[in-house]
Amino acid sequence: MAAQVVREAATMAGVSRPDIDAVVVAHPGDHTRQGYFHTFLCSSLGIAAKGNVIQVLGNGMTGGHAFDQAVQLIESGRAECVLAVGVHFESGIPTAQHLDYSIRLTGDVDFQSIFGPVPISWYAMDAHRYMFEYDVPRDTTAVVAVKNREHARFNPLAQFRDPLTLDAVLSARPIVEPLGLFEVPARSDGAVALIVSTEARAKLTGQPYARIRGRGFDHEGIHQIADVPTSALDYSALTRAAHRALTTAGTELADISTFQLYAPCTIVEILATEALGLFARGSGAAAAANDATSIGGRYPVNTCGGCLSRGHPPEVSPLYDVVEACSQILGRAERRQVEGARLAMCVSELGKYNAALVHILEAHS
Amino acid sequence: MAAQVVREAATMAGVSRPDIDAVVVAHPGDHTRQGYFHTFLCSSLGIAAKGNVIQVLGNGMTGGHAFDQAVQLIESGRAECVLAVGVHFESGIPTAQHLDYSIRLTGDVDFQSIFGPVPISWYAMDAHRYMFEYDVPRDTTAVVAVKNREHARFNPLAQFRDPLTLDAVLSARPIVEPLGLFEVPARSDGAVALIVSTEARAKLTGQPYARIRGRGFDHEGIHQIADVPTSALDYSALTRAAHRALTTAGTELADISTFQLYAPCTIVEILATEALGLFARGSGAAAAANDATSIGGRYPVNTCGGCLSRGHPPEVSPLYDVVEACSQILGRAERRQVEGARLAMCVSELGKYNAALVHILEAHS
Amino acid sequence: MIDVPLPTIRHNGPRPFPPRVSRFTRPFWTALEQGFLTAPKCQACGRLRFPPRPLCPACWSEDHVWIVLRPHGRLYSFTRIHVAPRALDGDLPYAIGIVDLDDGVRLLCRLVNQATFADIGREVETVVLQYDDGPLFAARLI
Amino acid sequence: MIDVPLPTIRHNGPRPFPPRVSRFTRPFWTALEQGFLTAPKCQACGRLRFPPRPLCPACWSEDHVWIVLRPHGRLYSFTRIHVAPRALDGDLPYAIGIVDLDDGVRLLCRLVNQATFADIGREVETVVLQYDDGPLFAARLI
Ligand SMILES: [Zn+2]
Ligand SMILES: [Zn+2]
Repeated sequence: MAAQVVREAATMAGVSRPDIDAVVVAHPGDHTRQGYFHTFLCSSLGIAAKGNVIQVLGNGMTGGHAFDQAVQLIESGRAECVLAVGVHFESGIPTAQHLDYSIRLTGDVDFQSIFGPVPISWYAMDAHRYMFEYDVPRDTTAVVAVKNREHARFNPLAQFRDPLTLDAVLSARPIVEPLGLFEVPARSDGAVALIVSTEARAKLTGQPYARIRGRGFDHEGIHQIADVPTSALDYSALTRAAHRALTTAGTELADISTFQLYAPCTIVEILATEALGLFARGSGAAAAANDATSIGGRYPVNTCGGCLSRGHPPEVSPLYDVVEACSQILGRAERRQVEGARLAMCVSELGKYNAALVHILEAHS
Repeated sequence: MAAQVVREAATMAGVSRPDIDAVVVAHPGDHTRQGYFHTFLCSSLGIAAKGNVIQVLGNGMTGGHAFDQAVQLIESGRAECVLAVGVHFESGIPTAQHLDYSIRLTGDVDFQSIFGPVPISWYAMDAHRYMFEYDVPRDTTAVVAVKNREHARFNPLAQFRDPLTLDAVLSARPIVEPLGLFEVPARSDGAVALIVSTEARAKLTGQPYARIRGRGFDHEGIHQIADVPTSALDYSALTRAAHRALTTAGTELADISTFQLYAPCTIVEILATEALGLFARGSGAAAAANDATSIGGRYPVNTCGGCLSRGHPPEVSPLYDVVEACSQILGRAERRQVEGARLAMCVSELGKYNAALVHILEAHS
Repeated sequence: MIDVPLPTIRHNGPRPFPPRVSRFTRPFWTALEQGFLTAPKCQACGRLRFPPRPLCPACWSEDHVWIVLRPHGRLYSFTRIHVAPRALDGDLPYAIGIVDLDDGVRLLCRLVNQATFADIGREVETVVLQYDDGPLFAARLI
Repeated sequence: MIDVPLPTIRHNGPRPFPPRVSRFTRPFWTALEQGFLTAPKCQACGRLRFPPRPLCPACWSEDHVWIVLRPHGRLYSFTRIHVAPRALDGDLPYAIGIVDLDDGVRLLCRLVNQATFADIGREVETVVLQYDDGPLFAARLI
C-alpha cells in the first residue's frame, strides 16, 4: 500500500524513480511488524538515495516532522527531491492492546502512566476545565464534531462521510468524559506520500505547485502537564510557533485562507484556534458554533474533516493535512474549496500541545 | 543518566540551559519503557526549544542520524545550539528476547526474518565469503579484534580494557560462524550527549572546537542483500558516501588522520576500510594484521576500541564515534592520541552497509 | 513537619500497572508505603520536582532533600475513562484528575470519588491506595 | 515448464516464526505447499522480484505473473547461528545461507546440511520444509 501511494505521488508530481534523492518516513509505530520500514521501503521501490534515508518520530507530530524533515533536506542542500511517507495500520490490533502501548507515550511512565491516562484523556480534562473556566456548555464544544463531518462529506478521502447531528454527538456513549464517541478520533489506517523538491525542479514540471513560505516550532519544556499550577488551556507553544511561522513567512494571520490543525478531539480544535489568536480565550467554541471555522466562514479550519471525520492514523494525519492544504491553495478542493485560498497553515503537535510545528504554504502557478 | 550526560556535555561546551534551542534524540529502541523519550527529556531538563525537538532512527545509523540532524538544524538556520542525545539500555533484557525484536529489523520480515537471521549473521556470511573469495584465513581477519582491544586499553570510556590475545579470539565459542565471541559485539548500555552549535557561538566560548567540514550519504536501494547475484562485499554505499563527504570537504582520503567506522564485527571493519579505498579489495585484513590500522599506523581506525571493545549500544555508537573524533583532533586523546591529527572521518551505516553516512571533522583552535 | 500519615484505602490484588522503582525513586515509594507523599526539593534553587526526577529542571542541580507534601489541594480537572489498556480493564470506568496541591505541586492521579462536573475546582486531599504489591497515591474530594 | 515438485522434508510441529500471508503473497505460499518455489515476474520489464513484492523495484509496475523457479543454484555464503531469538531456540545451532539460483534470483534461506567452509560456492538445490502449519523453503547441497 505504501508503495502504491508513493507511485501515485510521484506521478502527480511529475517525478520518476531516479529523481528521488532522499526518503523520509514517519515512524509507523510499534504495530508494524517490519522494523526500520524506511530502508525496507527503499529496497521495495528500488530507490537509491544520495541525500538521506531516515525515519523520524515525535508523538502526534511524527507526520509533521516527516514533512518538515523533507523541507529541511532541501533547505540544507542535502537533497533536491525528497519523498516523505507516512503509513499507519492499527485496525488489526485490539483497542485495549493498542492502549497498552500508547499510555507509555503520553505520560511519565512511572508517575503518570500507572494511573491509566490514555492519550485522549488529557484532552478530556482540558474539555472539563474549559467548560468550567469559561462557563461553556458541552453542546457548544460538541458542535465542532458536526462541523467537521460537514466538511468531510465532500472529501473523497474521508473515513466518515455520513451526516452527523448534534443530538447524535451528545447522546453517544462516553469515552473520556465529557467527550463521547464522536468527539474523539476513531481508529484508522492510512498512508500518504508527498514529494518535496527544490523550487527550480518544481518549475520544470510546468505545473502549479505549493511553496513553503514559513515555518515555526516551539516546545514549552513540559510533558503533558506542568509540575506547578498554571493554565493548561493556553497551548502557548502553538502561539509562539505560529508567530515564528508568520514572521518567517512575512505575513499575518488575517492573510491565511485556511487552517489544518492537528486536533484529535473537539476541544483541541477549539483551544488551538484560541491559541492562534483567531478568537478570544473562551470564545472559540461559540465561534465554531457560529460557523466561523466552517468553509465559507472567516477562518475555515480542517476543511478535510479533521481527525474526527477524515480519519486519524496518528503518524499520518499531519501529512494528510499538507495534502489538504495543497488541494485548497491549488484550487483542487472541489466542493470543499475555500474561495480564493492562497495561503494555508498546517499545524501538528505533541503531547497536549506541549510542542507545535507550523508550516505556511503558498500557491504558485 | 541521560540527564547527567547532558549536563556534562553542556558544561564542557560552555552552554547553559536557555542556550539550547533544539533537541535531537537517537531513538532508544523498544526496550525503553518511556515512549517518546525526546519530549520526556525536554521536560526533565526544563528545556524549552524554539528550533526543534525530534527523535530519529535508522538501524545502526540511528546515532549518526542524530548527529547529522543536529548539524542540519544549524545549516538550515532552524537552530543555533542543538543538543544531540543517544541513550541505550538493553542489558536488563535477556539476549533471546532482544533478538526477537532485532530479527524484525534486519531482514524482510516475511521472507527472511522467518529463518532467524540475527543482525550479525549477515556480517558472518560476509566473513565466510571474504575468506573464500580472497583466500584469507580466519586468524588474519580475527586480528582486528586484538587491535581494537589494544586501542581500548587506553580509553577510560571503554567497556573492555583487559588485554586480548589472538589465541583467545580464535578459541572463543562460536556465535555466528566463522565469528566467535570476541569478533562480535557484546551487549552494552550507554549514553552520549553532544552540543552542536553555529560557528559564531562556538567561537564565543574561546575554546578549541571541531568544525564539520564534509558530509556524504548513500543508500544503495537494497535491504540486506540484493535480489540478484552480485558482490555482497563491496559496501559500495560507503564508497559513494565517502566520496561525497571528501568532495564537500574539499579534501582527500590521504589527509584524514583517523577513522571511526561503525563495525560491529571484525569483518565489517575490514570491508569498510577496503570500500573507503584505504586498501585494495581482499587486502584489508592483511593490512590490519600489519598494523596499518593501529594507532601509529598509516590509517588509524577505531582508536577508541570500536564496537568490539569500546562497547556497542547500537543507537549510541555513532555518537561515541563523534566524541572520539573530537578527542583526537583536539589533541585530548591522551595515550590513544594519533600524532598531529587534524581531520577525522566518522562513518555509520545501516543494514549491511546498504547505506552509509559520513562526516569529516576538522580541528579549529 | 508533617507526622500524620495519609488515610489509606485497601485494595485487594496487585497494582494494575506497577511503577518501576529505581535507586533514585525508592525513597518516594518507601515513604508512600508509610503513608507520606513526598517530592525532591532542589537544594540549589528550592524548587519541588514532580514527577520526582534526579536533576532539577530549573537549575540542573542534583542536590535535593525529600520533603513530605501536605495533603490539601484542589481539583484542577478530571475525566472518567471508559476505554482502557488491558491492564486496567478490571477498573473500568475509572476517574483520574489533575490536582494542585497547596504546596505548589501539580500532579496527575486516580480520583477515588464518583466526581461530577460540579466538583471541578473543589478541595481534595491526597490518600494512599494500598495494594497487595505496594502503594499508589490518589486524591479524594473533601 | 517445471512440473516436478521440489523434494519435501517433513518437520513435526509448527514453523518457529511463521510468515504472515497477505492477499499478495498467498500465491507464493500456496505454490510452496504444493512443492513449487515461485516469484513474481514483472510483465513490464521482465524482472523477477525476490522477496516477492507487489511493485517492481525496477520499473514500479504492478503487473506480474508468478513463475516457478528452477531448483538449481549455488551457495554464495552461509553461517551457523549459535545465539537465537526465543522462537528459534529449539533449532540451535542452525545454518542459513545465501543462495544464487540459476534463474538469477538471490535469496536467503535455511540450509539443511551441516555445511562447512569448503561448501561455499558449491551447488545446491531448493527443497520444501513441510511443518504442521505450513511450508518453508530451504536449500541443500547436492
Ligand atoms: Zn534547582
Ligand atoms: Zn518491472
